[in-house]
Amino acid sequence: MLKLKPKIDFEVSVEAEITPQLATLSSDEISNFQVYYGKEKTKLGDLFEISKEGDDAKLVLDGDFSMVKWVGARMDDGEIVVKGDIGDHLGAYMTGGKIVVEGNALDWVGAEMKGGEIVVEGNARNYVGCAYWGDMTGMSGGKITIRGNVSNYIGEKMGGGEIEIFGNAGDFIGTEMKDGTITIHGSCGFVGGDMKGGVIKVKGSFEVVPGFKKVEDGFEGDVNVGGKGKITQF
Amino acid sequence: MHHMLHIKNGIVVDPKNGINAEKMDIFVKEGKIVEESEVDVKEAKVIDASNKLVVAGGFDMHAHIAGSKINTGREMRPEEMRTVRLIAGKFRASIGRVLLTSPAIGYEYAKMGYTTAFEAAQPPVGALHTHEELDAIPMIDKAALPVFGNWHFVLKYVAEKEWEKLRAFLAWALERTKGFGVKVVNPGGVEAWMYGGNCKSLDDEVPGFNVTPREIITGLIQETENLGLCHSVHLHCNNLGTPGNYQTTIETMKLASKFSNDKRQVLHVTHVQFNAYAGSSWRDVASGAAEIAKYVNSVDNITIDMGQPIFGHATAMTGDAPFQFTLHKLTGSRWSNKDSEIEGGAGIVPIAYLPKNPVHALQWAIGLELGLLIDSDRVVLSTDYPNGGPFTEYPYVMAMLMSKKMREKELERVSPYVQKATGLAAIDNEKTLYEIIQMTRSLPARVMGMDNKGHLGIGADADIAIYNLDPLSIDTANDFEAVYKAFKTSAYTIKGGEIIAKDGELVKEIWGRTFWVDATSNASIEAIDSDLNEMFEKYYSLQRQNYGVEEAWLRKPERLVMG
Amino acid sequence: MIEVEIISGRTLDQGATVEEKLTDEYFKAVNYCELSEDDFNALGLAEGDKVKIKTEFGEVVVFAVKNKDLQKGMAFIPMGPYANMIIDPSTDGTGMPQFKGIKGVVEKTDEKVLTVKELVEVI
Amino acid sequence: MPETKEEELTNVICTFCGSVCDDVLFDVEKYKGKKFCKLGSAKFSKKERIKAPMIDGKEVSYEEAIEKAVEILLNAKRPLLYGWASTVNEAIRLGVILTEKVGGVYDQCASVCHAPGTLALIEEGVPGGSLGEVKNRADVVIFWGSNPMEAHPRHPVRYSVRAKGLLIKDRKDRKVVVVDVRKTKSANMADLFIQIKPGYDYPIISALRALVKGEEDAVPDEVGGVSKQQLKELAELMKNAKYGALLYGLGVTQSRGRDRNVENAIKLIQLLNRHTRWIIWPMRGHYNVVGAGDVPAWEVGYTYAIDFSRGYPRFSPGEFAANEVLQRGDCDAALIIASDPVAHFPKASVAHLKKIPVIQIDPFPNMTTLISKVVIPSAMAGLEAEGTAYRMDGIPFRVKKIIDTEYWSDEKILELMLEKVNEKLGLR
Repeated sequence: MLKLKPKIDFEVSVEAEITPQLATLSSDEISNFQVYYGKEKTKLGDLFEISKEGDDAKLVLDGDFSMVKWVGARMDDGEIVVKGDIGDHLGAYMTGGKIVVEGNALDWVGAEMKGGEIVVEGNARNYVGCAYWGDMTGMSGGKITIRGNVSNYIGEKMGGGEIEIFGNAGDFIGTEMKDGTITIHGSCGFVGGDMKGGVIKVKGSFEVVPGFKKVEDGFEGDVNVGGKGKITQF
Repeated sequence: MHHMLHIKNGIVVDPKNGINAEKMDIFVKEGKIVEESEVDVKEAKVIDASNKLVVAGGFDMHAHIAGSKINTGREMRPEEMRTVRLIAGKFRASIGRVLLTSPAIGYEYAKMGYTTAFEAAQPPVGALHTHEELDAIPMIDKAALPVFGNWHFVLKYVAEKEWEKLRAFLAWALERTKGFGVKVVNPGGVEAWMYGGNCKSLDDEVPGFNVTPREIITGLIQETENLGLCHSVHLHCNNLGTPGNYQTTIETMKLASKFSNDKRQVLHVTHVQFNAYAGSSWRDVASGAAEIAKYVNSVDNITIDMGQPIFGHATAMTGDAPFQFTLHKLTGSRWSNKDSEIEGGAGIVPIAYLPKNPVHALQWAIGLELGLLIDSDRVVLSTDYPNGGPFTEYPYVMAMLMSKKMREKELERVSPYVQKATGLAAIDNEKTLYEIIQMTRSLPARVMGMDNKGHLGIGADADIAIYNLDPLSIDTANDFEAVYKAFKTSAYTIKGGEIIAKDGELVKEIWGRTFWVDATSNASIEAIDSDLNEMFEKYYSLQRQNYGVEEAWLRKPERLVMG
Repeated sequence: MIEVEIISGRTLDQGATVEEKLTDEYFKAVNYCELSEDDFNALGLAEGDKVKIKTEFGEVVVFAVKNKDLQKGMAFIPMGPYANMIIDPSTDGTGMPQFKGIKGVVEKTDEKVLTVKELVEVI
Repeated sequence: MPETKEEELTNVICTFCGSVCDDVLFDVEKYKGKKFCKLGSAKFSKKERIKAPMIDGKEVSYEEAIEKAVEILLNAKRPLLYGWASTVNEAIRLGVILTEKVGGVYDQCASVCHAPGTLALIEEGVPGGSLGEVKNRADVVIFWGSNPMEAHPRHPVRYSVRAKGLLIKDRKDRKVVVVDVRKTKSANMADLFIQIKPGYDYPIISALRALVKGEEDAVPDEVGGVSKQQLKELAELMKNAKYGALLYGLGVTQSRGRDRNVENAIKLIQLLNRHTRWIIWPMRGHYNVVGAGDVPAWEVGYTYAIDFSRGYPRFSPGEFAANEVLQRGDCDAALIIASDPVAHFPKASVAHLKKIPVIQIDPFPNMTTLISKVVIPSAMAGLEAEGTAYRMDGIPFRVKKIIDTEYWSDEKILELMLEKVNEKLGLR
């Protein structure tokens, strides 16, 4: 297990593509792991206090990591626990393992993720499980759970997997979605535009965009793309 | 600073001068290739080229490297820009998968031993933009071909058979756009697209003008020849991308039969692969390459380039706006379109060539068939970058043309449809190194009418590529991997007498020239003066006085005066 | 106090003074809020009166202007520093703040309309 | 004093809005424009200038100001270089290279104007055309969330409403529609005005798509304050156009839905092209905001929101657009050129700008001047400096220098800054 604690309040954002695999390296390797502080190329050890207990693939991030980006990106196994807030791109492209954030997350949680699990106890913002600009498919496997609220663009171009939001969401939920499930326990705005497939379930209020036809248990569409997506209230 | 070079003991292949793998020394002074006696050997920097191939710098005569099309392509495809080739430092940051930034274009050509590249389609009203991008490409010499085939002046003058005016217009437009030659894209078809249509045959009438593609092409060849331009009409045929279109292509080529020119072709038909389909639909589409090859080989006034697809990502971008819309409907992919004043239009659609896709495999095979079946002094190697894919894979095409064994290996991974619908598997021809150098150096230079390019004779520009390949010992038919690797990165790339790349690393950033053709003394511009005023007043959204590009605005212009 | 939906945007006067921001002309071009006739009257406003506009994101005092073409419930403020005190700064991950379509309330006030320089100071 | 004859005036190219009118005239002696609209006249008139370069309000030489600016940029961990839309391509190009060298963030005014359209372009492309084609061919023109009468006053006359051309010989040959949330001045010149509920552009466009496609059942009786009947009529009007042009404005990009509104509109245009010809184009604001995106696109691959902290460009509007950078407090210095974010950014963004050292380059004092540590005055392009600018439809113009000035051009200022940066970084 490897524990990281910021040494300073970051003036500008830090990019640290750290995965649980880091915990299996030697203390020297960990300390010398390259990160970016603004335009400065620097070492993990220069920005964070490092304490290592054993070699199991687990990261504990203790403190305010809201300015730290790309944590858990591309991880394939192991565990990350964030005790505070976390920055953008948490678990982007991840294929396996588990991330738990006890605070809030920013944008791009689980973007294009293929497997594994992400749980955010607080809020997340935009682009949860989405595709990066110009890419065809967002999240395609695994599960993302947000206990709080999220903002816009949730599960866009989603090709599989599951997103569950316990709070409210903003607009553009499941836009151009192809497969998978999005569940929202609160309310949200525009839902399902250009949806080709998959299921969106909302408990509270929501706005279906024109292009969906009413069916027995909800709506089906988007007819504008010949889609067979399902939107239901539960 | 070494102004003199002594390239020692290289094995020279220089088709224009009939040199085939001869061990010799090359001397360079002030950017030119000179006699040994011109060089103070003690002062000259010596490059040991022992056992290495020494050739003229590569010449890409048809690529889309500058202007609003490639730039819109970049803007619509950020996923293309995530490939990092070089981190900023002594050189600029260089990025791009197939679509490259301007610095990356110059750098990648240089690393591959190419020293000249021409932008093959410049929207005339956007000429200044095209030139800004050309000016942003380091390392190589450049030029741009403005597009004429749907320009209302051309349609009007051809319809009225006002040949003198057409000639004057060509000269005026080349001067205003600082252009190099007469590019024609789907003549008449793009004007028809403004009404939702197209011109798929040579005899379709262009809406609003009493004129057909046949007349436009013939008229433009005639006046390009009368104007005495160094490059011929450069034609993207009608009916591109349609099964059965090879017949349109041959019919189009026949339009050149009554013209001839001692120095060069009178018609260059470009990226012919896209215009070489037999069959009647995408279900029974087949190769028409053999028929086209037969025709091209039988005449001496036509040249072509391949338009070879490379498996992987590409972006279709042409002035053939109706075709681009068809492609968008076929693939469901993103689509940009630009209708451009009264000059024509353009479109952009991302594509990927997949080896297992029957149509893509067919296109790949047809490109190779054209390259293999057509005489090496009539067919230029091109991918129609980025339409067929990256120019950085020219070495792949070179190696494929030289090795049947490599082709057999590649055929195993592509759709079996190729076996049925093309003759590729049965072609035994293997191009020689000499022929490949011809197809990438001397021929493109001749096609463009550039006497100082594409060869290593005395007086030629000192644009030289040295490769880790010994022509005297290499077995190009069997050692295709070595051939590919050698051509991917030069041992040395020398541009205008300066070493700009070495062993695949950049050495020095330099800025090449932009050539443009001034033929205004061969025509009477006054003849069209009042027409220009009238058309600008009525149909353009800008003033005639603000139209065009001044030489002073360009980084390193070079005017070629047509005598 | 009435509820409104606030739109900010270009006007001819704002555009014509945009390169001279420290002048009285610019101040005049951007320091007001247009309301519908109904809302204007409902607030008991007269020409030259001031209103305070409040949203989730801030508040600002501007002059009130009656616009016959504007529908009830809509408030229009020329783009610029006054509008920017109350618009939604969040970009929702697009980089673009929401300059148009913000819910807020308008009330009559006697407070001063700050000058452009004073505005910069209070931020 | 008698009017000077037109032929004695100098042809200039207006450097105010995206219409880039190139038929306007300038009387050098009287320092007065002719044929300009109100916006252009104002720009081409005498007004207060920044007198001299300043550091902390104290007048210094250009060289000293530039030296200081370079020091600030190089010392910063993450400088933001923002603005660019009101200068020429030659300056923008140097600015992009400068940002690359100092490892900063390049962003430009589109990020608060039409950048959502750029995002839509990424998703769907843009089926467009030049303004000359609108003038020549468009028998239906829809202004959607755009108000040319106030933002581009000569656009209607030169290009879109009353302009005559190849197929359009008279105003009656063209149907003009305005779609907006309020009755703007432009609505008054339209043949048809459709008032929509704020924030409902997206579903309205979805409804139009369904109607054009013949999927009436998927459209409710009312969408965003517009009746189904009215939507059906609009869909029919669009389908029956010979050549339609949808010209959208900030009403679409700055309200709920932003880029998705534009993306949806592009999908509508794609669909309409299966029936007839349609184009869509943004009514871009600043005279060279197109160049501010096109130049970085060819130099470094992206149009805005570009980060160079890793030595190569990356694009992410949600992280690197100026307002995100500022609201996150994620920059520790800023160079602002040809723009005024203090006036045009929301309060929350300005608050951070006030905390960090700001360098400003601009011909005119503005609100950003008030908070800047280093102020560098520059020549006004189109009058005192020449260079290339792209009209809203991408057509390039060389704007002119017709008056001599002591002020340095943006190009000259940035050239020296880049030279100093290269020197300090030990490059060449």
